[in-house]
Amino acid sequence: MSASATRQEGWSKAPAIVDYGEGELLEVSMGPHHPSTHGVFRMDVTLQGEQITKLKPVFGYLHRNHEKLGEGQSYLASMPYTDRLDYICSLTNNWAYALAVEKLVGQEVPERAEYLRVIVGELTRVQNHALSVGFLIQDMGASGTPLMYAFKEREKILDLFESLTGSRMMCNYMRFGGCRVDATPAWLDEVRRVVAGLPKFADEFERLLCTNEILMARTQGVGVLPAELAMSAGVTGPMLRASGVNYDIRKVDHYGIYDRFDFKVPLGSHGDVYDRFMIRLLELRESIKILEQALRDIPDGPVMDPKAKIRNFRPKPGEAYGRIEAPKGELGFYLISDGSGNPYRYRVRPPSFVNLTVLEDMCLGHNVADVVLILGSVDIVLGEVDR
Amino acid sequence: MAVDEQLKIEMGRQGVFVTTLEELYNWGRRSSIWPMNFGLACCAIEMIATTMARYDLARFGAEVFRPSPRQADMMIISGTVTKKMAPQVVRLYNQMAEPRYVIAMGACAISGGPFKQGYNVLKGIDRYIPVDVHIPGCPPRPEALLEAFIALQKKIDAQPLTGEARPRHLDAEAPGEFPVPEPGEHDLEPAANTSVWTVPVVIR
Amino acid sequence: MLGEGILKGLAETAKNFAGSYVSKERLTTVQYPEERVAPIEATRNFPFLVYDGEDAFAGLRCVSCQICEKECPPKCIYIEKSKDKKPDYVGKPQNYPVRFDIDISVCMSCQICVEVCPFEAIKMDTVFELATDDRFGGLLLDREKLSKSNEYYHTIHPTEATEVDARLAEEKAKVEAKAKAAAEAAAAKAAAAPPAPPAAKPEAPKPTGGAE
Amino acid sequence: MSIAFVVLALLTLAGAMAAVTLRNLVHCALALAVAFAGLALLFLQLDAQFVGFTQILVYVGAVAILVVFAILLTRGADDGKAGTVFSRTWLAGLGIAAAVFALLGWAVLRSVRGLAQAAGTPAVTVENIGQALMSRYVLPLEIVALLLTAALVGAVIVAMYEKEGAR
Amino acid sequence: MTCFSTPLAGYLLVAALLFAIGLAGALTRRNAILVLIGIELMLNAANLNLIAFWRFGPHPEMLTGLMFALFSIAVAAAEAAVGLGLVIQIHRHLKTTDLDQISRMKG
Amino acid sequence: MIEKADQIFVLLLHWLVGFLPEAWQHVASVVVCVAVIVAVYPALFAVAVLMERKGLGRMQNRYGPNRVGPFGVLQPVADGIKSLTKEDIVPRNADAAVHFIAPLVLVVAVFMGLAVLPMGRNMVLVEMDASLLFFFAMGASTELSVFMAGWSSRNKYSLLGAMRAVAQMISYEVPLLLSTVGVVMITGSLSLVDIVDAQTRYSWGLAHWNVFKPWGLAGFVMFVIASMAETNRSPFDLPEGESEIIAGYFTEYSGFKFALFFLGEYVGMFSIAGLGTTLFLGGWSSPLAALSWIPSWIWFFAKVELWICFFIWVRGTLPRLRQDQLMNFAWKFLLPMTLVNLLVAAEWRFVEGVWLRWIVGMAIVAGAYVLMGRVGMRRERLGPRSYRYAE
Amino acid sequence: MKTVEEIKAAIEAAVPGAGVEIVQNPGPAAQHSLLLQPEHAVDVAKFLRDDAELALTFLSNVTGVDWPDKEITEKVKVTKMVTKTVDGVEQQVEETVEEPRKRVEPGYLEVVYHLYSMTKKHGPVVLRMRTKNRTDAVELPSMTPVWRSAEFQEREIFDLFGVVFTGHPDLRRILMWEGFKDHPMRRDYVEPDDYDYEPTAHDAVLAKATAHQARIAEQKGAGQ
Amino acid sequence: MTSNPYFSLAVLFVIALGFGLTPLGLAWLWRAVYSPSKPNAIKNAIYECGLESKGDAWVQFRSSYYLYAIIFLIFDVEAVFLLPFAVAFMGLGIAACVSMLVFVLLLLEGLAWAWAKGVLTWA
Repeated sequence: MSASATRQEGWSKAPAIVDYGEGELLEVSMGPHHPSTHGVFRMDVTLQGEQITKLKPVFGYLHRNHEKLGEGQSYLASMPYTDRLDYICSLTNNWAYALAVEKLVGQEVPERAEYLRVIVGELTRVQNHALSVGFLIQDMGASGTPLMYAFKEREKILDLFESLTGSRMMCNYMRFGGCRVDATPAWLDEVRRVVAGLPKFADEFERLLCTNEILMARTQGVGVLPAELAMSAGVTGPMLRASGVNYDIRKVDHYGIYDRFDFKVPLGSHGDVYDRFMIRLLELRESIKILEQALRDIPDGPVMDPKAKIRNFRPKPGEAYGRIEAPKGELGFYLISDGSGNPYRYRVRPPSFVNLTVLEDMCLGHNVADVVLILGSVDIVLGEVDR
Repeated sequence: MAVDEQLKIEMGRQGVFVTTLEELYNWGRRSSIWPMNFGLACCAIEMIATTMARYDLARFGAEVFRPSPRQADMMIISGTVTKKMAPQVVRLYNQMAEPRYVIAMGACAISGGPFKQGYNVLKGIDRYIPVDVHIPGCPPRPEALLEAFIALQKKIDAQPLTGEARPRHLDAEAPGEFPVPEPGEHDLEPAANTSVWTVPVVIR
Repeated sequence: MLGEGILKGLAETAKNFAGSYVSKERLTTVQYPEERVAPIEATRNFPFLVYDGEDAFAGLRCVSCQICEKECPPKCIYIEKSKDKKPDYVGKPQNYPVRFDIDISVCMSCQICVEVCPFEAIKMDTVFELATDDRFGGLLLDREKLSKSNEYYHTIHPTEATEVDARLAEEKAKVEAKAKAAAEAAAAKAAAAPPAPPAAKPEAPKPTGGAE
Repeated sequence: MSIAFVVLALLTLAGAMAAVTLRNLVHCALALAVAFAGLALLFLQLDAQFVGFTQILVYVGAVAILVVFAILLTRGADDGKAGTVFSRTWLAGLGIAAAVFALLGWAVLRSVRGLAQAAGTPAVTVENIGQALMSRYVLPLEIVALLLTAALVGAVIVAMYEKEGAR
Repeated sequence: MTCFSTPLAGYLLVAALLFAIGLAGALTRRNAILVLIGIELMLNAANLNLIAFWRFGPHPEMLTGLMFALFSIAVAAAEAAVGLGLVIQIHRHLKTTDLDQISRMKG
Repeated sequence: MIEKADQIFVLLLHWLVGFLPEAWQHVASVVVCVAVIVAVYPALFAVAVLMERKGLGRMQNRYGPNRVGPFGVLQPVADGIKSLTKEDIVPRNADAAVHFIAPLVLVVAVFMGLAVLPMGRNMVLVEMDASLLFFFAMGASTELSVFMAGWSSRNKYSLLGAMRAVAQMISYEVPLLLSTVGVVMITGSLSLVDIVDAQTRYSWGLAHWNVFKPWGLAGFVMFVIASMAETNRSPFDLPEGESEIIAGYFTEYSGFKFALFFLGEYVGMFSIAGLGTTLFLGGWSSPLAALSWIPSWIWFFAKVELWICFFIWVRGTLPRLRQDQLMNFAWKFLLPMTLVNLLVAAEWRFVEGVWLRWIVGMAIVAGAYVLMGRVGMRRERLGPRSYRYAE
Repeated sequence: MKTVEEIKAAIEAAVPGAGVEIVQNPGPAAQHSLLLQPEHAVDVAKFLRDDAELALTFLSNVTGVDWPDKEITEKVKVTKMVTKTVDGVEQQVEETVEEPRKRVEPGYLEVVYHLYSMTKKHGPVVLRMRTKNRTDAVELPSMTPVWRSAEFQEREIFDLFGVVFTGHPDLRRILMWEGFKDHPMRRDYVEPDDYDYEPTAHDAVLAKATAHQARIAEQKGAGQ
Repeated sequence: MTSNPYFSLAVLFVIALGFGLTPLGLAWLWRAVYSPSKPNAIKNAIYECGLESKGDAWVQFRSSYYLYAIIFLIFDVEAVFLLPFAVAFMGLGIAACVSMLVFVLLLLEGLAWAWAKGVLTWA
């Protein structure tokens, strides 16, 4: 069955194929080695002039067999592998996996550990959003400056991660039933200091770009994703909220201790690239709010469930699907246990992979230059897409 | 090294002509290594971090990330090379103009790293192309990449222009390109390029 | 007004340009080979084996229990258990690794080996300057290359190492107390019973030397 | 005859020759640009500086680009991959051209003997041209404006792809 | 050039040759664009004549030939634009720029 | 003494040529002048590249190249040596001859453009009646070279880049040319020497630069914008927009051919900056009468460098436009604005009264700018947005 | 949010003959699932999506699971007629005895869907479908026409497990290259042999590496 | 320096050409002596993001390029007429200026027509 035939069934609101004028079709493959496909992603693009008439994403250039490897080793051993899923936000991956396993075995997490999880999770969100916005502007052709500023901020956060977990990127911090190490008061002070500097960064970023006419011209009205299509296609995260759907798993599932914090969910109304860009910046500010509250309220206590087992961890047979609001959207882990030390089935539900479903719908009729932007605004990480 | 350079320039200014052709050549190509804009996986983020303000690869004159292989000198294999990607990597390497250097950054690029038992993961890019410098780490810190970059510069400095020990690209007999593996029904074919992949048997 | 945002952006970069000459905050570069970022204590890169005292072999804490080998997610540790035994830090005869290889071209720096090690024998190193052009020789670290002294451990992770030392000392004290108690009991027993076996007992705590 | 003239004439003629004989149409267009440039230089040699530079600006900078675009638009680069690039009546065409040339050459050689030497360098500045343009030639100027506008409209109408539904 | 040694005949001959080449191109090539190139060459040959006659004429300060050449350039430009536009339109309808084929299709 | 410093190069040339026999002096002086031009601008290119890399670095809170030679000054030399010894790849299906010629055409065209720039008092290689027209004629030929490069590579990205580049360059050439017409109207000459001379007058110690007039200011701004586009600088660097089409028309170029493109682009930048300086910023004249003692050529090159610095600054800040926006900007904003500017220049002549013509001129420019800007933004429905929050 | 039982009832009311079964989840997560009959699956899915109360508009996760053929040795209680002497009389008596018996339970490929509602903000509802076997009857209906988000995930399952989704608009391999023959996520997948350099191998890896080296040595021997 | 401008330009042309050719020659020499060029099938293949290039790059383009080129050509010609006018402007009367205004407005009309017709809408 052809793609257009299914479209008629009504789930897709892909722009009607307009008459793009004459001119021979040019088939270009963008990627796997392309400066702005965020890794080894490839789009088989059919161009007429510079307009996209067809776009087929091609994945798998970074298919590292994460799920197969996960099935071959113990539950704990998969934890460092989850770091490498979405390698920009390893801590939220840890969290999602820990959450799924905790669901599978019905484990409780001490309160301090929950706070620590929120702190590192929101820090991760901040740096991911800063980075994704930076990369977006980089794709737009700014010669590095916004990205450099984003990275400058990210380095500060990475220093925090390093002094807490020991590694800049691959933190491997969470365990089933808590966190691996406790944070020292000095570390928390340091976090407070960094968090206090974050609004300044956001302001600087906004001054640098948000009212820039070129940026507005490039992003407004480009890559519009209607809310119905977004819902049907399972788009999650900032992208969904930019389309105006109020769905934030932190608010819906109240996992962890998110019901204790006062934060708002920014919503876009156009669903274009500019909205996605702005929603990320606004979410970054909301994250700062959460961080401030968490740093204020964090209690003392243990960070690991004393009953938790590190070695010989054997959940009872059963299955569980746990999900969190990762910076890029819904990150879920689906685990089936057969009672042995290894998961029988270990499945990752990556947000960027599912978000890419609508890539073609958003790109049709746009320019090559826009495709790059739209892809940037989806904010994919190939480690997660291909796993 | 920088001190040496300055000394040399100082001497040159005083009329002492010390720079032979070989030194000039090596100095030129080691001071101007333009990397290819090529990121694969996790390490790519650290590679980008290396070019950013904190570490600033630009100090070495290497911030000119060229997106086209024709203009690039160095390929940083930054991340896991999967079997689906390997033909492309080899082809890109082939399309670079000589002299070209390869840095295998991170465990995955060297050996497949933590993912090496995966069915779609190539166990090290040096099965197909010669690698100049390996950086272990998962991912290596940006400083580690800088250190490897300096190591590469040292390696270039030591390369003679003529004679037996001259690097591959100065040798008319040495191959100019490396065959691109074909994706087969179960695996890449061939599984390794035996002219660059001589492996010691370590099985216990 | 058209162009306003552009001018704002230009002002921002100009501020950063000028600021880079005056403020450290706007010139964040650490010129690596000469300058270095202040080392962070928790940093980890690759594992190493801790030994106490001077002799890398005698003081090696590893008893080759092979737990790390089993737990290592990418399976990059290879251990060969010794046939004979050598006394560990408390003096208990233990196996030692004849071979302890870590393939750092595979290691993913996840620290699980450290977590699971019951003997505080394997720790994470912070060295990252390991770039090499020797693919097969330079990246397979053997026991000699991996063994590093406790002092070194103290220099890279002072807090953690002190804690570990305290724990070990405690354990040792416990063991010694136990041994002492056992010895006393035995002595008492011996005093009570005919004094036949005391020759064997004092040997055990000897190799660790006078840490009492 | 000065050497410069010979060189320029040869350049122009070679460019023109290449422009009409080469197989690849883009090569033809580039050769055409060379011929135009050569002509411009000939104009310069004739002390017509303004016209010479105009020739470069308009012909090399614009008409050549136009031709190139037209070629790419019609995918003419592959023209004549198979078989000859010349039309069926090429012999006749060549004959006519040769006849015309013979006629012209005969006429030239017969008639212009008297004007062999030029008068002294005329002091033609751009200002002179401007003044002439705005006085004696003001009517032609307006007509040219009309013509250009008409050409613009006409060429655009002819070349524009009428999108269905669009106006 | 102050020392002007090339006779008018030289320019006129070059122009004639250029005209002939253009004509030959226009008449012999199959591709419509090349025909236009030929025509363009012929126009330029005329321009060369105009300039040469102006330069060698009795009243160069009158600018007649020069102005004529200038207007001729403008007209030629317009001609090229329309002509090439026509070629494009023909190509759009007949999918060829081959004059032989076009004439065959027409009749 | 001041005279001597100002004319140092001219005197040097006379002295140098003086050794030769009379008959050769003329030829030799031309050759020497040309050689100097061809030597100075590549050197300036090296300086500018280094400046760009270091300046961008500073804008991004880092150092930029500083290790090759003292403070990194030898970086361009190293790049040159590297490029020279790099392998030269001609793609398999490429049109080898055109592929080879393209960079040469570019380099020659941009160097030719330099010939008419007065780089100091009495320092101009060629003084012609129509030198401005000559400059644009040379600028027009660079388009062809770009097309040749892109087309001959037979690479899809190259061709896309070349088409983009040509479309962009032709679109911006018209505003570029028309923005200078105002100056020509008031000065009454196409000769750049005359134009500079017209600006070397001072009243109240301040120079009569064209940029200090309403038509000059408007023309200047538009000239700057158009010149950025004409030289493919950010934010108009679409032809080589690497995030979209790899490296644009020189994707397939390696080794020194690529370096030639690079050099050609920069020298093109200098020449257009030099032209802008000449037309609007008084060329080699000093802004204040009190500063006239500084040699004229220093002024000229300082202004050019300043111009380049501005380009670098813009590059460090702005993202890139899209093709349709670029074209719209040229045709729907810049071109009408330049024509309005002609009106202002005409007004300048016909309106009597110093203040009145200032006010009228500025009013026309500002009115047109606001009107067109508003209309443009509204048509595209652009503008800042406000966002709602759930809960 | 309705319980699984209620949903089952609702489905059966809406789609007659749907034949939904509940698969219990013994773990603490207690995410019980509904096993759909492939014939009615699309109808059920449409119902779940469109029902005003459920409004499961968001298909979050699609998972493939491979359950290989199992050889089960179990003690089966068998009722037999045994001739027994009861009260001195020989009688045919029914008697239950336990007998060890081996049987092969045919494996199947399972696809699991996790549904949520974006408007009602509830979930998950877990759906399962099973193929008849793992070899030839591996067709299942595609959910892509109902929920677009299944598009890539079902392609992935097709690629890695070999489940053929009928009605999928674009069923091609997604992660592995075209021309790849195997389905690597199946549990009986045999990896390609490239164990050249395994200095730290143990367990399964060691076995594979040793086998590889032995094969290489053999080939070398044969070559000489 | 009251030399013939064209002579200077010719010298500049030659030297600029030499400037381009010399390094290319040096590079050729370097390759000939030390670093042999090794052209190969894959190395010299067209670059396309690491894949083998499919189809030809020399395809038919769309007409919007041509439309812009037409307008450019017309305005280029206009500029050619505008420049002499501009040079003479200070000495011209108001009548001449008005006639030039008519000239410009005529062309502007063409532009406006094209604008309204949507020719200036890229793609």
